[in-house]
Amino acid sequence: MARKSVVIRLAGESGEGVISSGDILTQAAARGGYWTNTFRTFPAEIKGGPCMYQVRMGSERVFSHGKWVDLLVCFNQEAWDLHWDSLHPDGVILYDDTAVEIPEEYRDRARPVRMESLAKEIGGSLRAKNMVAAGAVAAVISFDTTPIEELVLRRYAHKQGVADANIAALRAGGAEAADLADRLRVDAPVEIEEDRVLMSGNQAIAVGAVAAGVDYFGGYPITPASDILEWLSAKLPSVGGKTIQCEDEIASLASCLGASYAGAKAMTATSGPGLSLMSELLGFAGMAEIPVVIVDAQRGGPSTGLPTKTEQSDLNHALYGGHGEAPRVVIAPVSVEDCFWAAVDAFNYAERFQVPVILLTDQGLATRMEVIHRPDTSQVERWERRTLADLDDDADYRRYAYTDDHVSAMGIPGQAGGQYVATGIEHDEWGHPGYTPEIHLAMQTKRWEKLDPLKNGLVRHVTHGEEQPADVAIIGFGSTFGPVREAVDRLAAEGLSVGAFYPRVLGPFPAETVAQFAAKAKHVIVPEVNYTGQLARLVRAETGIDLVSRAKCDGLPFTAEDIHDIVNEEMAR
Amino acid sequence: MARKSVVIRLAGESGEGVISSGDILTQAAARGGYWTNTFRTFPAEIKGGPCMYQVRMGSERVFSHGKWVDLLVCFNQEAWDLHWDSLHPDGVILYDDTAVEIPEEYRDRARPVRMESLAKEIGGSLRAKNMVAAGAVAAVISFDTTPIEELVLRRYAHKQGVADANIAALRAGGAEAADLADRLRVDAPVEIEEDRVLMSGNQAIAVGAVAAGVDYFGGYPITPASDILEWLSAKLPSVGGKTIQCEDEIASLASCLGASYAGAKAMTATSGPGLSLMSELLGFAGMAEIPVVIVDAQRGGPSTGLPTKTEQSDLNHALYGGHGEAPRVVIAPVSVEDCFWAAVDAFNYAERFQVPVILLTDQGLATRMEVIHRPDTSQVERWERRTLADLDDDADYRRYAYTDDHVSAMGIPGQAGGQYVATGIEHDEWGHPGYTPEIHLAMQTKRWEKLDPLKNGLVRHVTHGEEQPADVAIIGFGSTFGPVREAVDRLAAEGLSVGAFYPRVLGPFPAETVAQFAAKAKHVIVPEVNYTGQLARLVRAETGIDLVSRAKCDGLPFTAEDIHDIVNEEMAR
Amino acid sequence: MSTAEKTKLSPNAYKSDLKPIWCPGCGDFGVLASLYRALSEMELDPANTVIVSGIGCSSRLPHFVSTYGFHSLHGRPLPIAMGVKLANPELTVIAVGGDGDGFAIGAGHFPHAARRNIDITYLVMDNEIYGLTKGQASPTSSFGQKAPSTPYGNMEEPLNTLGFAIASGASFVARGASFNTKALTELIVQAVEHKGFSFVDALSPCIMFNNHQEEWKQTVTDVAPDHDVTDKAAAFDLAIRGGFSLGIVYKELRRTLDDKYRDLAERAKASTIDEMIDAFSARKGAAIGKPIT
Amino acid sequence: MSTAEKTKLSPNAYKSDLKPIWCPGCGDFGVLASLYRALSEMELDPANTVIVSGIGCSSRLPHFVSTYGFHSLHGRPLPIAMGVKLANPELTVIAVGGDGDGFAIGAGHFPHAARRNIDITYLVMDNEIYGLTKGQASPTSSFGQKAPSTPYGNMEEPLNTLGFAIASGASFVARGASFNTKALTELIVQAVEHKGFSFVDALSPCIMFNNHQEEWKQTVTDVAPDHDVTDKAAAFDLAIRGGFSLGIVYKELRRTLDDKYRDLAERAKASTIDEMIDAFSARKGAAIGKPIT
Ligand SMILES: Cc1ncc(C[n+]2csc(CCOP(=O)(O)OP(=O)(O)O)c2C)c(N)n1
Ligand SMILES: Cc1ncc(C[n+]2csc(CCOP(=O)(O)OP(=O)(O)O)c2C)c(N)n1
Ligand code: SF4
Ligand code: SF4
Ligand SMILES: [Mg+2]
Ligand SMILES: [Mg+2]
Repeated sequence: MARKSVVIRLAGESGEGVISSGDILTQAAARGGYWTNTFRTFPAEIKGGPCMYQVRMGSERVFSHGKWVDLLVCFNQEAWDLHWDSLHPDGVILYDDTAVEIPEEYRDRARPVRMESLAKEIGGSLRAKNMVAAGAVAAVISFDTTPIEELVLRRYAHKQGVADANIAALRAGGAEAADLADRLRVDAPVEIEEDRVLMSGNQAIAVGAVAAGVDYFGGYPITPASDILEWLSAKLPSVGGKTIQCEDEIASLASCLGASYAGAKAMTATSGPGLSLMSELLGFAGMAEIPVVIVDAQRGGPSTGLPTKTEQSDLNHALYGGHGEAPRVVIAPVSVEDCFWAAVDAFNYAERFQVPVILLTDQGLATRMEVIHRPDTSQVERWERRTLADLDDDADYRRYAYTDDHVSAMGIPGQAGGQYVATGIEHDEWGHPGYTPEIHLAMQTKRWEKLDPLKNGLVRHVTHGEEQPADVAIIGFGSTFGPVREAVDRLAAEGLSVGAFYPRVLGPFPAETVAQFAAKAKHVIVPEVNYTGQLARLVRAETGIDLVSRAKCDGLPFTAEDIHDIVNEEMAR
Repeated sequence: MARKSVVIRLAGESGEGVISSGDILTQAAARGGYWTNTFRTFPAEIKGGPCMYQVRMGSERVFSHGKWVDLLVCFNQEAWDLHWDSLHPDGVILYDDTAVEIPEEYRDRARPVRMESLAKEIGGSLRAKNMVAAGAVAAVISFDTTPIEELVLRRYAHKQGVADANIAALRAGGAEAADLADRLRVDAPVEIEEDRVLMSGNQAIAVGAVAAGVDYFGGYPITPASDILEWLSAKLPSVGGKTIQCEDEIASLASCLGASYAGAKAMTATSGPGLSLMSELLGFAGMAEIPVVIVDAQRGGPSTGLPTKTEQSDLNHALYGGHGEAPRVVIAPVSVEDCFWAAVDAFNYAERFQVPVILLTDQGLATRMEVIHRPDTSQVERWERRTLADLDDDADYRRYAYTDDHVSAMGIPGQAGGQYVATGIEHDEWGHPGYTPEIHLAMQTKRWEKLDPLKNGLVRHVTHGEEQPADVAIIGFGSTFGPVREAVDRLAAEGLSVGAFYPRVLGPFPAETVAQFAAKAKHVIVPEVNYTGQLARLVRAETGIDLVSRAKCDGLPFTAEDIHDIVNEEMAR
Repeated sequence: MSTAEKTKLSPNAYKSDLKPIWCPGCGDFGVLASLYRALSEMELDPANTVIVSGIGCSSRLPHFVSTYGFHSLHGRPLPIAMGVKLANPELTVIAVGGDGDGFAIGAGHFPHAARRNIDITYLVMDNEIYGLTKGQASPTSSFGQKAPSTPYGNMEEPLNTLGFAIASGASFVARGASFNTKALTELIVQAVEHKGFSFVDALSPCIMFNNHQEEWKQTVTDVAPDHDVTDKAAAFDLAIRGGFSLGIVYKELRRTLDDKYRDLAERAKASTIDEMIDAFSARKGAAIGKPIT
Repeated sequence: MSTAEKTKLSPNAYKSDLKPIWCPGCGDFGVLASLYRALSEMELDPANTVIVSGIGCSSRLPHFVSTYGFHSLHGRPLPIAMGVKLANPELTVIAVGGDGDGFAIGAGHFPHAARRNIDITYLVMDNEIYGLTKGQASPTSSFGQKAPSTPYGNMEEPLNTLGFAIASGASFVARGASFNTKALTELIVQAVEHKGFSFVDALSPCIMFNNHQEEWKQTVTDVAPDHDVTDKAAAFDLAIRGGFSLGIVYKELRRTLDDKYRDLAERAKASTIDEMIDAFSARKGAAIGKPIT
């Protein structure tokens, strides 16, 4: 009997073809009409060190990468040593027996695949190892290799010889595991007309930024955010935008603020270390009320930390980072698909409220390859900032005028009569330096209260399961939503009254909405991937809810199974 | 009948001698055996703009600068316009009638003083204005001017002429207000043998740092912290230390970390904007476990904000600033005297726990001139860091070895066999890069739990009044303690069961101790000088206490009267 | 709204409604006066002109000018000015600030603005001191100078700002002085009209904490008429020689960063968001082997 | 523990127990080998030697050396190295890192370390690329270079690091190459033995993302024997001429910052904490008029 989804894990030394095999299988699965969800870990070094690529593919949508491995492909001994204990009881193993020793008791479900020799002999080069592996995997899950072959032909369109060799290697790999065919058969995908896309979180954000109308991107490379800079560098010119790699993150954000001041929709993207360096300018943007979008693809911290691992430990800094009290909006998308829409919202909030917006993702979400519904760009709304042109009467123009909604019209260079001085010094309505108690209190109130709509109704928060669960209420943020929603479904099926609430905007915090959601629950559980339980402290400070913090600090994302276990543990208390 | 203390406020245009008059009176009062407490505001510009200097002197100790002005000295019209409403019902006014118009109804308690003309004619120069003013003030409070004259003679030891002119001006000023003599007579100070000192918070920290054994100071000028750098630049060479002004705050902290790594006790001092720039290195220090002391003299924020005003708005950044989760200790001294001891503790905690320590003051405390008991340096303990030399067995030396108290021995360059690599990358016990889940969790646990002694017993927190008040429990931090303790005494005298608790170490937070303190109170009130109520949120997140946040955001410190009113308001609810 | 639409305005018309808060006699008054005249001479439209500064006494300047202004953070005027210019190349962008702002905390941005040759002007009011924070030594303070944080004398050699600018790739490098407003006005005009990154180091005495006014007036000379401003080595040689020579030291014509972006925009073939999303289509699939992220 | 106590050690003795994680063929291996030899040749005591780095492939170097090491943050090796040296002038301090680390994010610290003439050595492994982050252009990448973030070609002129160092006030400026370990070893020895701030720009090809190895091998030349290394203008002239010439380009003897601090310490008359507190005595009082804070 076939299964709805299968979890494949490829492991070996970085540089050996593990990552490319994973990419091939993911792209082929997507092309074949399957849904995918992936997770990878690689060393912080360029060459060497253990790396792993997990592909979960399913005939129905898969929201997490899965915990127990159905098919483990070992490129070297270390791969087995590191991963054997993640194997599902009925899990199958493929390995290169010239490099790997598999214990007796696993032999019956393990098949040697002569990756190296076949790659060299048939594939014509060691680099064809990935093809041999892919072929063997396809056989075991009885996955029709046509999409793979199409992709090969595409890639080597002008190198027929190479293409043929690769395809030969692919088939040879398949032959190796032929007798395991069907062992992990996956349902054929439901034939659908809908055009889906395969994207990472970073890519979805970059594409979403273009949809939102980004004009300027200034950034500095850093793992795992670099490819936002790189993708936009290639694409922005064709929509009239500009991208520049700056000398550091301070210059990156500074240039964005200059660009935004001049009327451009501006964005930068970084990871923790860069966000730390942006602290002073972040406060400036809040004070001078300049729109800007800052993507923080979180990685393991603190400091340089674990550059290629995932963690949700920048929440505090996103909310409170920087001296003094500067307003900002913090958005945490919950999936690759949500990354697209969160990017659109980020620009819209930044422009409407004239405030810096931090888009908080993490390594797992940023690099995860998900098949998602193609974003319908006709649904994208673009909110524009209020400028001098929107004023009926621009006599005695005041850049920081007190208004009903606390938002004032910006003068944009080029607009006659809009001249003002943007400044980080406390200032009056005209932007003139002013330090009286009255001015300071009034301006802080203006800068903070303009964000109130984000607490009340404007934001669609993410929920799954019961709206007001009686047994278990789960509150989380960002990338943990995938596994949590799967766990919620399972727990509900097991008869629990359970629900999850994911504030899509964490700052300003929707305290009342969260309190209502959790009001009836016996257990309120806050899972997050960090050490100090930052979200749990935030929820407690904002709502006073009596909750259980289940923070984990190991650089790995939660799985649905983890969440399921956590809930049962807490219920058992 | 004479009073225990008097509040004198001098106001005018900056550069007119207001500040120097205030300094003279403060120093003379101290010299005369009085206790003092001062507060000043001056413009963020170098020249021009209104400035104010308030001196409170008393025969008994004064812990705050006072709210209602007994004696208002107006150098110009603006001074009157800005300050008349702070005047005590029986307050007296001195003013230069060539520059100031006083309304009819105040005339009976106002005296014109020909500051300018007397300064020129008798003092020999406009600069003598401060002497005329000081003389007039002395007369009204019947303060024997001998100490002032001594100070003048000291200053102009080699310029008899100037000295005589100044003293003449001083006496002329006195003559002007002669008929008001006794109007505000203050009790003569109790004659005591004890040698007291007159210091600002910044000076107390700088002196405390020397007492604690600071070897290296790297800093960058910024208001209101610059004079720590300046004082140490002059003094450190004579105790074998080094001071350097760096190119920015990043270099300042970086150089401190280099110096500390090499075995020096290192410190830097800055204000909000500099602290923001230090975010990334702060996390590095926590990760690499390098001792360092960072002084943050808070000013009005966010951004450049209100550089010469006071605020307590950097608490969040001090506690959470920087990406990831890096341990640090946050100490908030409550008075000038406490600044000395807090500096000593800061170095001791930094060295013992191998962690960055942030010393959180504010503009009010940093610049306030207080007469305090001379710090008894024989009471100063110096804790030294654990190094290779302290190990019985240094074979297989591991810089980041797991130990019972989570503190590992540092190898100090020069120590043979202690070679290791300090790194901000996650690492194993040897300091070798390591990113496994096990290493990350174990090392985060090590880095955070080593601070537990600071939650349990090691720290003497500051309390005043009832230990477990039944009516009103006040929780605050830092500079607000002065006015709060005066208010507590008054409220207690009025029959309330009231007490104040000031955590001297805010990070790690003494949750249990605070919860116990507040356990019985009907009203828990958290006063602080900022907009978002940062301490209130911290206490709620850590203890769940149901409290009232009374944050105020106007760039001015609380007075005892403010606190008294707040308590009554809350009781009335 | 292009700078083409010129408007005739007197120097006074470039004054804002705020009076400078500098100490009477501060050199910055002379620099500001020169700037007013230069703006007027160039007939720049205040609505199409942006003055960006950092933090310091000198950095207060934008508040006193009727153009658009950006009073930013200590050390950051250059990357901000770059962002303004790239976002709208039609604008005339002038960055201003102090020697501490530009060469202490801001030193890291200078070489990059210079080598990128972004078409902006950087006017530094060089008083060889930190004025606003009350007189500490700056990177241009002379060796041995006594100041609050160098009570035993400054132990550091001053940075040669002109040599530094030339080495960094600035395409226009000049020195002016606040007490010579006629010449300074001319230099500012030439700097702003220069296509590329132009740097003007204007001596501007801090009469409060580092008053070199008289000494400087005595010792400054003019750049020798026979100096070849296009010869980089000669320019550097002149820059590192002792003493201050006023005038243009180096000038080079190089394509500006904004020009290069214009070329790129012209070369790039237009595309749409939907075409971009097509590239991710699951059916069509990305090119195999190409790492996906 | 003074560096006087010399110990004879072979180059291998300076290897740590960690194997370099660089790609096979990476230029950094050659630089590391040269460093091992130089340390051995100078008979430096590993316990009295500190190697400080930033972040990057090259900045991993301290982990592979048996001396003390400080693997800091991206761009910060210089101020950290300064702190180490000032805290203990007995130590030999060598800062190392990449071109991006040193001249992009770290550019702001360079001129100050240079003009202060702190007695440390700065060895940059210059591969004209960001290696660790997978091949983006760096400030030394050539104009027009195609890289992930410059898909249409780098639009920026590279920074001339030697010229920049000379202009900044470095007292020893040299160029080496990873593929010429004998010469590089010698340069490192001379740089470390130089009293003052010594800068060595070592060409070190990134074979993964920017492999200029062969091209560089072909084109490098040696500094002409008749070049006067003490002539600053000539040195700058040589630095800005096209092509890479290996060897010492500039050398000057200037008092070092650490020497100046020693002098200061000797001049300063000893005092005690209690004497310092006396100055604040309420009775005796501070000098009048002197602002108290
Ligand atoms: C990040 C930061 N650090 C320090 C300061 C304090 N500060 C303000 S202006 C200044 C230096 C002023 O010198 P300069 O740039 O030469 O300007 P000037 O006042 O001399 O015109 C400093 C250190 C600040 N505002 N921000
Ligand atoms: C603050 C910060 N920004 C960005 C990064 C990401 N990063 C790591 S190394 C590096 C540049 C590496 O280039 P280079 O310094 O030339 O060293 P190489 O790898 O070429 O030897 C960058 C941008 C970081 N670690 N920290
Ligand atoms: S302090 Fe100096 S620079 Fe500042 S305004 Fe006064 S004179 Fe000018
Ligand atoms: S990526 Fe380049 S620089 Fe980094 S190790 Fe590989 S070859 Fe060396
Ligand atoms: Mg200056
Ligand atoms: Mg490099």
